[in-house]
Amino acid sequence: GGGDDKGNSADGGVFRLGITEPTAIDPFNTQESEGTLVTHNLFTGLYKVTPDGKLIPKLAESATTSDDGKTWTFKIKAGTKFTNGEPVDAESFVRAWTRVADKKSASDVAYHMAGIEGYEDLNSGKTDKFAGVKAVDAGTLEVKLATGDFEFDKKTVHTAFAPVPKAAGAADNKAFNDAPIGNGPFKIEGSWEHNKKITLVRNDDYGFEKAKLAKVELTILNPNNTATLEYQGFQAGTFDWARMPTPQLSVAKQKFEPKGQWISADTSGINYLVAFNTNAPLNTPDARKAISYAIDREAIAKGVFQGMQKPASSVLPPSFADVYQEGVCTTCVKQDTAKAKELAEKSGLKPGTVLDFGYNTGSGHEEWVQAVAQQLKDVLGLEVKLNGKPFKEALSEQQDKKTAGIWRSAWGADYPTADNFLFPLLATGSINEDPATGKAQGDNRGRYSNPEYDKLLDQARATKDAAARAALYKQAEKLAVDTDQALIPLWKRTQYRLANTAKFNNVQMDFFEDPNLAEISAK
Amino acid sequence: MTELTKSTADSGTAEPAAGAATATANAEPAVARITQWGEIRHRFVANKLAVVGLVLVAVLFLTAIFAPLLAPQDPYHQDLTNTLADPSSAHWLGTDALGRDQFSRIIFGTRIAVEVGLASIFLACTIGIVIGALSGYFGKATDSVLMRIADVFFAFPLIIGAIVIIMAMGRGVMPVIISLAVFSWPTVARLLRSSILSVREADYVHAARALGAGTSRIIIRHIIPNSIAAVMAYAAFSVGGAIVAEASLSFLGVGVSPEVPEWGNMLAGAKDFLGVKDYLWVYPSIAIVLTVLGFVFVGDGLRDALDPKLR
Amino acid sequence: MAELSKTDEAVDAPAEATEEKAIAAFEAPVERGEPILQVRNLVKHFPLTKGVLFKRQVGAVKAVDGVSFDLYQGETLGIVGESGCGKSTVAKLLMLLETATAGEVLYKGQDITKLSGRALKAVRRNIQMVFQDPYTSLNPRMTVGDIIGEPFEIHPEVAPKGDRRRKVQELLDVVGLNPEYINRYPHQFSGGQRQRIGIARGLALNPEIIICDEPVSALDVSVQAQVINLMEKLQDEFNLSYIFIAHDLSIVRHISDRVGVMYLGKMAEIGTDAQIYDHPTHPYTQALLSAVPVPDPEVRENRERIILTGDVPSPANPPSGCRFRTRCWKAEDRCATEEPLLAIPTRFKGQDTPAAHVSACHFAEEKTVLAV
Amino acid sequence: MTTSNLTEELPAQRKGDDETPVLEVRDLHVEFKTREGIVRAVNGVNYSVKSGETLAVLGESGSGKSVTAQAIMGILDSPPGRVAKGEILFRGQDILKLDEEERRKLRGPKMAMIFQDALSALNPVFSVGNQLGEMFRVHQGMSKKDAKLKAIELMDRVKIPAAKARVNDYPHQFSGGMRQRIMIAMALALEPDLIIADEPTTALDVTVQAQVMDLLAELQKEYAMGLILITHDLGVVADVADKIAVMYAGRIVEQAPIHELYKRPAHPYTRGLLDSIPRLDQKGQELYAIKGLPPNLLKPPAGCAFNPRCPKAQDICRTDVPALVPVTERDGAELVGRASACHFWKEQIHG
Amino acid sequence: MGSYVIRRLGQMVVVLFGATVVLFAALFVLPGDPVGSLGGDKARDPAVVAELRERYGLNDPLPVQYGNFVKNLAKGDLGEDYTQRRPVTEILAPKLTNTAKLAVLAIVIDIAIGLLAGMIAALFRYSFWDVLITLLTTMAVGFPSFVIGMVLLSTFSVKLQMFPVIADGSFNSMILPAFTLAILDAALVARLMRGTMLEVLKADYVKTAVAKGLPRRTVLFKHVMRNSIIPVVTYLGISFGSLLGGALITEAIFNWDGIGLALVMAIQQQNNPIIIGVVSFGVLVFVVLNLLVDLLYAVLDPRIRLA
Ligand SMILES: Nc1ncnc2c1ncn2[C@@H]1O[C@H](COP(=O)(O)OP(=O)(O)OP(=O)(O)O)[C@@H](O)[C@H]1O
Ligand SMILES: Nc1ncnc2c1ncn2[C@@H]1O[C@H](COP(=O)(O)OP(=O)(O)OP(=O)(O)O)[C@@H](O)[C@H]1O
Ligand SMILES: [Mg+2]
Ligand SMILES: [Mg+2]
Repeated sequence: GGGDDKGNSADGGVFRLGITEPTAIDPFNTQESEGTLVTHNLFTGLYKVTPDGKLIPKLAESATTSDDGKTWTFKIKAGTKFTNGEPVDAESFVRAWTRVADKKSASDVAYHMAGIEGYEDLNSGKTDKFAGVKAVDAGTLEVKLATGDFEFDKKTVHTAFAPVPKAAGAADNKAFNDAPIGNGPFKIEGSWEHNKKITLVRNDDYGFEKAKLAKVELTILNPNNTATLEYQGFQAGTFDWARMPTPQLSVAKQKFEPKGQWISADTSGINYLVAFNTNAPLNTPDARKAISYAIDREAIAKGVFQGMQKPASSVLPPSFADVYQEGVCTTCVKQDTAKAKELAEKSGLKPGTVLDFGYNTGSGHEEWVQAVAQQLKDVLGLEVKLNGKPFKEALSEQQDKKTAGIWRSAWGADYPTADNFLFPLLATGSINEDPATGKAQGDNRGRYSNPEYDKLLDQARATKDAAARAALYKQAEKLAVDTDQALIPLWKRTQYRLANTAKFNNVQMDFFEDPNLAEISAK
Repeated sequence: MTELTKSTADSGTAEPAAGAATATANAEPAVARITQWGEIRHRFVANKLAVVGLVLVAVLFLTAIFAPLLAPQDPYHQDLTNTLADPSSAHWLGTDALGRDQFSRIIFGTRIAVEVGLASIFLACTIGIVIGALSGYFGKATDSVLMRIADVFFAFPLIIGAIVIIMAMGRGVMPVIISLAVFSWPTVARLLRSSILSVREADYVHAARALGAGTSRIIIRHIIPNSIAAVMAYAAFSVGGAIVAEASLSFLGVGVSPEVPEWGNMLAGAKDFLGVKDYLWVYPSIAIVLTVLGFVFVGDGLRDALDPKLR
Repeated sequence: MAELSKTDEAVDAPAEATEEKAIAAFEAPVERGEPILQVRNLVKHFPLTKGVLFKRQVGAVKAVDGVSFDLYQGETLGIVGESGCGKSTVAKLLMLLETATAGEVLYKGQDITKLSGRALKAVRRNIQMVFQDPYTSLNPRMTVGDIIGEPFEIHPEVAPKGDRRRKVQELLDVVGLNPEYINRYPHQFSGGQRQRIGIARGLALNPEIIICDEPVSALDVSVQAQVINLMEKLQDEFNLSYIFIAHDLSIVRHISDRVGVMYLGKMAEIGTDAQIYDHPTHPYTQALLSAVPVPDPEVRENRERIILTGDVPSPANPPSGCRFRTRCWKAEDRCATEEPLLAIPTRFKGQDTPAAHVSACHFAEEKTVLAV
Repeated sequence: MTTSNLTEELPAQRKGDDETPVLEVRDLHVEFKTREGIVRAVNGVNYSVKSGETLAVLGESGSGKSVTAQAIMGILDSPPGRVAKGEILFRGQDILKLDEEERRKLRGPKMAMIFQDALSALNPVFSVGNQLGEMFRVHQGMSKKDAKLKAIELMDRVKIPAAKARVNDYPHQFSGGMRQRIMIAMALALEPDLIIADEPTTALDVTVQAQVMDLLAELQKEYAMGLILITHDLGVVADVADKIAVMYAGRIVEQAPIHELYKRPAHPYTRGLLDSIPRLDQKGQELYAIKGLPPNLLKPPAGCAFNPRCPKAQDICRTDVPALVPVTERDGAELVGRASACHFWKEQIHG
Repeated sequence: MGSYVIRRLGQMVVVLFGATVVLFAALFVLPGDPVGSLGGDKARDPAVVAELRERYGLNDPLPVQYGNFVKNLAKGDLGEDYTQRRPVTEILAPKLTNTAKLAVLAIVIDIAIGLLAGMIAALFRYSFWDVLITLLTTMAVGFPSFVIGMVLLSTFSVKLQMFPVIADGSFNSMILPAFTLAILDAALVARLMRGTMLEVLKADYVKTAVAKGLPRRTVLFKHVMRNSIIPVVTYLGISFGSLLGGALITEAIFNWDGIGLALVMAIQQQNNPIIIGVVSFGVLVFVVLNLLVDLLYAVLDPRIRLA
């Protein structure tokens, strides 16, 4: 434990927290917040992102973009090393990205590189070279994209874009999977003790401002009730950082806010309802609007979430300040039963209509889902059929062509771009229907498809000027979420954490909702 | 209650008569008729815990039947302006996270409990009795095959097997009932089989065969009635177990749909309120415990009452 | 009663015809004094098996190994012998509760060992059984009425439905129980009363033969006499034939017209009660009789007792030759090699002495042991 | 330490003084508390045994024979049973007044018991050698090895063939007669002064029964022990007993030396018992049967417990409990050792 | 006896075969593609899905998949799981140890508490202690294990802080979960023990033992104990199944990293190799345990001849 690290030195201290077992901590397949926390601290890529989505250059000393947005040239900072002594150079990026996109890796995060030229060939196993990524020299990385993208630099904050040393080998190198050798502020002590713990220690040879903490102990917790355990652990003094079960939030806030141990932030994500656009009864914008109007977000936020969730009226999160439009979804702003009924009538959403309402079980959605269902029943007289499914089944059902009604869903940003919401959730290209099974393989499961919207996105992507681009994105969002009501925003992604500020300074929640380990220092 | 006390008194007076009958039957012929059921009832009623159990079970049944009359509110009615309200005169047991009246939900919860508990055990007993009887009476290859099949199901831990089935069938009351039954029948079958094995060689069975009785008659009239006692007691006892298992499934998120007023659901919803809103899990727990205790007591009482050796 | 030769009347007719004939034969009356049951070389081996998946037989318990005797209409044949010698197995074979390994049981001349179905049911009307233990032979969950009435349910032709209750009450009366007890359960009766219920059940179908397997062994001395008296009374009333199995030699003597002594699956000696008790010729019978404790202290001082040494050998592995030789004081080499036949010993053949009855001993001789 | 202080206080003689009985039971009452009420299983039993003497206790099932024996041995099922009243004098000392540990030390070295069903009386899960040797290990502190040798010796003593080979066998591997002999061996192990045999041969075949009774009688003579033989078989009694006590419904109804009783019973119950034995001269006749059923000890009949079944019962029998009184000849001459608990013993014995 | 063991092993194979076939069939009909998505809300790249389906042979028909499973099983290989892509044996090994630790402690508690309570209740029949124990054991049967677990956790760990909230594998952190797991069986063992002991106490051989002048403790701990324990041993063998089922809930409540928990997760994620691994293992252990129990039974009770 960290009990004996009371020394007042700024360097040192052990920070303890609980996580669930990550899928992977090797950048080739790091995906969820747990793995991201570890990988981000083991590896440093081109940029780092601030909690509000700003880029801070790390290995990228500079970046230049061609006018068509297709060619990106990054100057790599010289002289930094992996912890095994290998230099970090352009080649280590080429190596890493190829490793991710390779077919044999079957990486779940490879698709983030889908815009890079040669991805298809590499990912389908036609070649083992990544045509679009080139180390011009040790300090220069050149990336060619298939279509123009002026925000490609922002994407590289994803762990998949981290450099790896030669020692990494292929993606199935178990030794590296469990004990990655990185270039980050921390290095792993020993290797990943599955389901038990991961210990990080300070990388004293870090090429940037060194971490202050001597050690970070990540206890791996039972995924079934991590939040409860973290919270209990924090209260018992076992953890210095904790999430909380939603039901306990208000009590926890009362208890810890006065102590200054309460952290809250609206982060880069959205909770919404997928509405199946192509199937009755929600195949008209009016029907979808009726649903949206019928929901009293405020009441649920207050009653069910004890005020700990905030209603959302847009898809893009407030943390993306340049594109955020509060109230862009007019139906979301306030419950309006009259309008709801009127629109329902107009769209043939008669009382008694059966509305399937799906959600995935075991993730704490049971409660509010029932509240929404009740409101739809009360306001529109719909016969709402709650359909709780374990995750895999839920997903498979959502993907099905015949599925109708609404599903609970949420989206968290991978990187701070509007495109990261607007394309996957709403673009026609993101339906990606499997011709054989008719399943929507992309994330646009509501199968919203509006050529006008797609055009707006294309335009935005091809716009070099950031402000103009933001305007186009805003326009697209308004079209999909307001005019067409392709999906139904519910609440913002608001996150709460407890941090042991009695022992540590400068504890914050980062863009990925994790503690900013590299900046924390012991008191 | 008056009923019960009365019957206690009744059999209380009947008993010495029975004793006298055994002893001096030849002397005085006019003795009150004492049936076997009377005897069993007497032994059962004399067992205080069993009576307590019976009362609990009776209360449960009545509550289930008259739930709409007893519940002060609609168990589905949400009041988002009054969520997580502590117990008060308006809501005796408080409200849950959706502002639903907990008391009403607990009352309605008896229905699922009764339904699942009885139906699953009934089903399990039916399968178990048929298979156990066949296995025990015919022995040999029939026995081996049936018992290996029983072993397969017996070797699956109940909850695990149930989860797999529910996954395949979807959530709902029926899948829960079926999955509980599918993994409980082997116990019944084994129980019945072993008592049949001992009864099968009893002299009275030989006697019946000597009279020319056929197989079905022997099984139905002689073997089953004499070996079913253990099964009945086990069944009563297991109804409690099934209710707990069903609640466990809901607790694990694979039981009946969460809006359904059901105790396991209530507990699952309440477990995160541990230490904050304890009444949310305390009351459903009490409901489960009392129900299970009721059936356990009844089962125990039945076992003792049906066993003429135990006095 | 001369040599017991195997009857050659073994029927080879088609099964169907045999059955019909059999049933017809069972209806025919038999005069008092004629054999109603002839047992010929009856054998029952219980296989001893062993094996992993496929059972193979590694031996057999030779529970009954070639037993022959006759039972005459209206008589009581007593069978005595030590525990495990096969008495109950014989009873079960006669009752067709076990299938014989070999041998025949001729009921009115018809072999009944291979019967099944309707014919078997028909025989069962005529041969009934009273069990040893009155506590286990009555279904505890049936009323006395149901127990005694069950035969009528199985053989509805015997008594029309409406008549049954009356019949049951009659039977209760016959065995000396209060007919009002019809609704009671067995546990509400004493052992002696229960045994009467068992007898009533046996009587229900008006059988000709009742096989009693130790019917009074479980009863107290003071009750035993009541049951024995009842049985004798019923015999006179209904012209019954009894096979009376017991180990209490004095009871057997009291009730039996003839007595058979069994040892280890075989019949050692058969004769009238006087022949067996007063003129036993088989050493085993002699030992048995001398071992019986006599309830008269005067006699005990001046009687010779033959105390056998050793235990009864296992029927799974019986001694060669004469089975009794391992405990017999007279045994010679011949006994180990040659199996003595159950026949009138040569030395008594043709003599008009009570000792001239069948006895399976090479060295049969009279020896006065004390009568019971 | 195996000898208790008690043993030293007790008169050390065995064969000597024939007048002090080894055991004397005085007015013993035992009752069982059951749900139906109090069962008075033993209602004032008196008897005594001297060294080398055999007392047969006779009586039908449930008359309290075993319970009396259990009370003497201190192995009553309690609860529900308890000795309500009375004394049990072992060599003059009331053992009911001893504490449990002192009493325990009497069991085995001083008094032992043989049970009816040896199969259930031997622990099925321990070898017979172990169970026999236990006597020596516990009471004499013998080593395991020595105890086993002793066990073999004992088994030889009771004529179990190949004792050495069979000492490690389990009870179920022996035949009934052998088991009973092992029980006898166990009882005799420490050469006690008194043996109580509760129906030792009822479960055995006649030929084996004779073997076992012979052995028991022989050993009893040899060690000059007092033997209480409980049975309901009049035949067995006639063979071995010196005197008889007949019990009915928890009481001794008649006591007599063996010859006397068979000749001239002084109680109608004894008479009935003797008459219900089939006799040669009675063949073809109806047996005498005591009518009716044994009494219910929960509600014993008023007066003489035998009155509902007694052919000679008078009014007094239904009201007054007859005391056990000495029986005399017609002329009043004392009949040594005889007593009867019948109001009409005179009529009974003298016709 | 050797042949008995062989026959039992044969039966074991049959049962294991039956159980895995049933399980395979059940998993096969489950809706949803086991490699169709990750844990989050995002869909997997179709290319990845195709690659994984190919890799895990999920396109093969059921009998082929089962055949492969059996083939690999013979080599002690349970395949790779679908999320972390690590060998199932490697993932499950430490979890198995953890569950085993818990189960062993639970059984120790079962036996200790159960036997003791049962003995006291039987010896002092109808006394205050008997009534108390009867009441407590019945209550224990009536309390669902999750309720017990939650109460214990909130009382002893959260409020009183006597035990760690987060199980760290230490003995201290095993106590509460093991106790939760054990309580039901302990109660049943106690009831069983009480019943058999009452019967044994009435047995003639106990009377014999007393009549032999054996000290009370010898009578109790030698003669009575050995005979009473036999049904308890059988029960413990059978109860293993419920122990595993109970572990599922207990592990979830106490964050005990065992196979029960792994199973719950695997079922949610349709991580079939793990499900099959855990269930096969559970069935195997169950059958082996019952065989051992039967053998032990024969050791404890010489009357039993195994054939
Ligand atoms: N079903 C069976 N399987 C194997 N052996 C059997 C079976 N039934 C009886 N035996 C054996 O056959 C022999 C004869 O048994 P049977 O019951 O006929 O003896 P019995 O003379 O009636 O003895 P008892 O006087 O004890 O009733 C015994 O050794 C017995 O163990
Ligand atoms: N544990 C007990 N609880 C209640 N009643 C008992 C108990 N033990 C014995 N009795 C009663 O005490 C009476 C005398 O029993 P006991 O065993 O002494 O009879 P017995 O003369 O030995 O009979 P048997 O010849 O059948 O052995 C019986 O009526 C019996 O019901
Ligand atoms: Mg027999
Ligand atoms: Mg007795």
